Amino acid sequence: MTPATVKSGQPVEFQVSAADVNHGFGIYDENLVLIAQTQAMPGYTNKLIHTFDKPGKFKILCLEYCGLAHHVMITELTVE
Amino acid sequence: MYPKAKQAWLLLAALVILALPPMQRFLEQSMVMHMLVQIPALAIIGWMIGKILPENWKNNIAPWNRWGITGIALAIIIMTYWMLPRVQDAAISEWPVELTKFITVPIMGMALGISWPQLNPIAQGVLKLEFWATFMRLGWLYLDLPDRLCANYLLSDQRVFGQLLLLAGSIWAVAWTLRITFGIKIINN
Amino acid sequence: MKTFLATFLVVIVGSLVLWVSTDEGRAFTAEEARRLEIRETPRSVPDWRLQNQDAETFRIQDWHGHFIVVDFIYTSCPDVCLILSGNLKTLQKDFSTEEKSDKLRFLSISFDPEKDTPQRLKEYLHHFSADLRYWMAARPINPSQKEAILDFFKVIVIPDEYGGYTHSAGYHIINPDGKLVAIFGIEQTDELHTYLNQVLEEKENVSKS
Amino acid sequence: MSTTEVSSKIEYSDSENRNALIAVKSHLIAGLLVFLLMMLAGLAMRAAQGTWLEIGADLFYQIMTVHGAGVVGAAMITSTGVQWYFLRQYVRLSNGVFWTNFFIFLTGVVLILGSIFVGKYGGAWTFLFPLPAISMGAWSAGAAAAFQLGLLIIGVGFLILYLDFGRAILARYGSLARALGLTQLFGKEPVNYKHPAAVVASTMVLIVNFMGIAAGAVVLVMGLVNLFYPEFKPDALLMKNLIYFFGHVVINATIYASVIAVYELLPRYTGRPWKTNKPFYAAWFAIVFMVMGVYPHHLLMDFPMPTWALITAQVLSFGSGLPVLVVTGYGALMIVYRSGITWSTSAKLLFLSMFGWAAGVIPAILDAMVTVNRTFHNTLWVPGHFHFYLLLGLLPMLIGFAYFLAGEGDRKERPKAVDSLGFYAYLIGAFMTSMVFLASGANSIPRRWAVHLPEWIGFAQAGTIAASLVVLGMLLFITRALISLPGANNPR
Repeated sequence: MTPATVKSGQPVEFQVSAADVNHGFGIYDENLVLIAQTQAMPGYTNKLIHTFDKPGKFKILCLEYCGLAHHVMITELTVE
Repeated sequence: MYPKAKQAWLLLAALVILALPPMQRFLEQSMVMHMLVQIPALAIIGWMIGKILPENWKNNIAPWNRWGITGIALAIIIMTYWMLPRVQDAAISEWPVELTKFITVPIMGMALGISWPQLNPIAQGVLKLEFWATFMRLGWLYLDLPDRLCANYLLSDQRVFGQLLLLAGSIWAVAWTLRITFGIKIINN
Repeated sequence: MKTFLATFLVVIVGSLVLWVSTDEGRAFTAEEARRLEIRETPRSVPDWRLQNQDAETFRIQDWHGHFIVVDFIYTSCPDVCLILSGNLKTLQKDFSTEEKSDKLRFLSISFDPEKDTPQRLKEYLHHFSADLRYWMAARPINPSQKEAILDFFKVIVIPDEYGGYTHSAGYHIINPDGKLVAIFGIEQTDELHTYLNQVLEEKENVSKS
Repeated sequence: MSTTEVSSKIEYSDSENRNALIAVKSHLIAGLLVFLLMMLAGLAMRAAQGTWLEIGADLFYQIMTVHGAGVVGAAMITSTGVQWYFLRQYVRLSNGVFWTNFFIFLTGVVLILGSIFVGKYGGAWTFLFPLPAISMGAWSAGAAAAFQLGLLIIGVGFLILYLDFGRAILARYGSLARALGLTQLFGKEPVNYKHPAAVVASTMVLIVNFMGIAAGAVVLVMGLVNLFYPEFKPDALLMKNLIYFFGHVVINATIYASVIAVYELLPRYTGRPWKTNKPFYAAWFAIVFMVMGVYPHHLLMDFPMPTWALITAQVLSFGSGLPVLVVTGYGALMIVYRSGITWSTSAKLLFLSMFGWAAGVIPAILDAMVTVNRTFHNTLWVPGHFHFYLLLGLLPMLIGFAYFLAGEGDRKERPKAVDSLGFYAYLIGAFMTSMVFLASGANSIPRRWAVHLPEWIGFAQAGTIAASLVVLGMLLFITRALISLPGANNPR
């Protein structure tokens, strides 16, 4: 995901798509609370607009079963 | 109603007209005409020939075709065969294959015509749903495939054919639903 | 019992027919069928005379001892041929080392000889910045020969609704013995690349030993 | 067919009845056994998530796949057993067709089991395109094909059975509309209080499942084509729509088929008839469309979906389940109220099912709201809502029917201690299982994760304990069913 850092207080547009199979794109805050999500689907780009109200390290987790590596699809997002 | 002999001549004439080279070329120049006009026409001719077959012929066939299953199996196999894209192509470029088409497709129609009424209603239902699903599947396939299936037809032609199949399938589905839920008859199937 | 027998027979014979007519379930379209057929039974290419971009007569025999990649084109083609020959250009670049390009030749045959004069064929090659030593464009010299060539390769050409043509798009490989040995589709450029690498390597080893 | 027709029961020969009883019992025993095995699979998954059991990710997802497919299959085959048992009393059904479906079903099950445990297919029972084709080497195209072929075969079996239902219903009532009571609802015929509820419910199930199977027949074959012909790439969103339509309809219909047991059995236990009326017909008519229209609430997080479809789905989700639930729940309360009913295990279970169904609606509606769905979609909230429905709504109906068939109602006996133990272990376990799932979902824990983050393990362990209770209860139920079902005579 580029960039891996976004600013808080202003809307961020995530353009979510998938190259292989269906995935889910769930944004979790530092307390592991799900705050926004969309589906990631081959052939489509889902636009998710979210405004982070505070800075911190957020996690992106896969929220659609996508195969044996489903539970290791975790990445980080820094909000400044 | 014409007498049987006259009907037989009419059907034979229809078959010959369809087989005339200019007619052939005209009906085979596009996928839609080929699949939705020529082949159904051949099948219908076969169906009607089946109706006017002499009674003793039918009686001789009957023990080999109880409940209509032999005929239906034959019809399904012929149908599957003519759904192969390469066979469609071959029919256009090789005359023996074309001849096979003019023989087997009417036979398919005949087999269906004779066997369908004898078939168990539940088997009829399963087949009808399968035929319907095949319309939808093929229609979808033709619309979505990036490449041409038949070397003799244009991609745009394939797309139109796909749309027509989906349209026909949809109409069929609506008619069927209306009929089974409310007893409204639009078409007789 | 009779019914059972008859149904059994119909199903068995029918399945057999379907099995055979799809080459054991491997080819459902005419395109797949021609690729499979060539792979299993390579055929010697007849010695046609063609006219190339320099208006010279060219015979496929002239390139005996080389691997030849043949594609079929018409120069006013707006799409598929551009991709076809565009890929040839990439291939030529990839196999440009002297020894390899000496074993590998490209031939673009036009199936629209009325319009495609040598002049236009030359422009076509220039468009792809072709290395003319190894890549030739040519047209059949008369209609009956055009038919013979298309029939041999089982290339089907049909007019489209814009005054152009839709046609079988592929790469036809003729081996150094003058036999048509393989056909790759336009979408199989990676496979074609691997194949060429392999056969050229083999040939090299044979000539060394 | 006079309009004042009194619903008389169909007469069958003794041998037909004997054979039918064996068939129904086979459906029940097979179905309940599969349920038990699937509960064990569920328990294993919860234990793995709670770090109490070591399972590799590949095996976990295979178990997950078999759990999903198995429960849906068991729900279908068992509820069909219930439905057929009662429907055949009002329309003439064929034993042969019923058995045919059963054996086709078993064939499909063998294929599916083979695909999962031999072919290592782990693409979830939803076979969400294009996952079956893209496994990153975990399973072969053949395994994925066997799985989808298995589902397709099962679909054909049920199609055959529903065609027999349709034929029989049409033979007796002329049109499905009349069987659904629409002619009475819209005043074309006087209301007939004896119009059998079993026929109304069966007609609804027949219509929606027919549509579901039709969608399945198309989408499964498209998936198969893609497996062997990858150049064909159908639209992923369209495939998703069809798959969810198929899956949602098929699993939903099981509860509408099983509720027939409530209509038929509560009157026996209370001695009061179940009277059909206009609200009853209206509710069942509405549910035909609702069950088919609500599936897009699975797609609220697919932003390219047309807005109208999502709005329709959301509106229908609020109402879906309610109509039939209200008429059934109200009817059940009225029929039981001051009736001096004997609270046999069967009656208790049937009454519990009303509660489970009613309460199960709440989490379902919550999840179907767009704002909530944003943070609940594909979390454990979703399994929470359907475990509630299935464990506390559907299964009590099925097990209650099994007790009835085992002859409990005939003997008018009080439940044995072991039955009571089973009942309460099951009740508490099922309630806890569902609540732990719901709580996990509310805490953002995603569904279908083989390994849980450290923060989530406590929930999974609580879930494991709950699931063990369910298994204990079910084990007792099954033992009882296996002991007393096979020899039991047809209840009077």
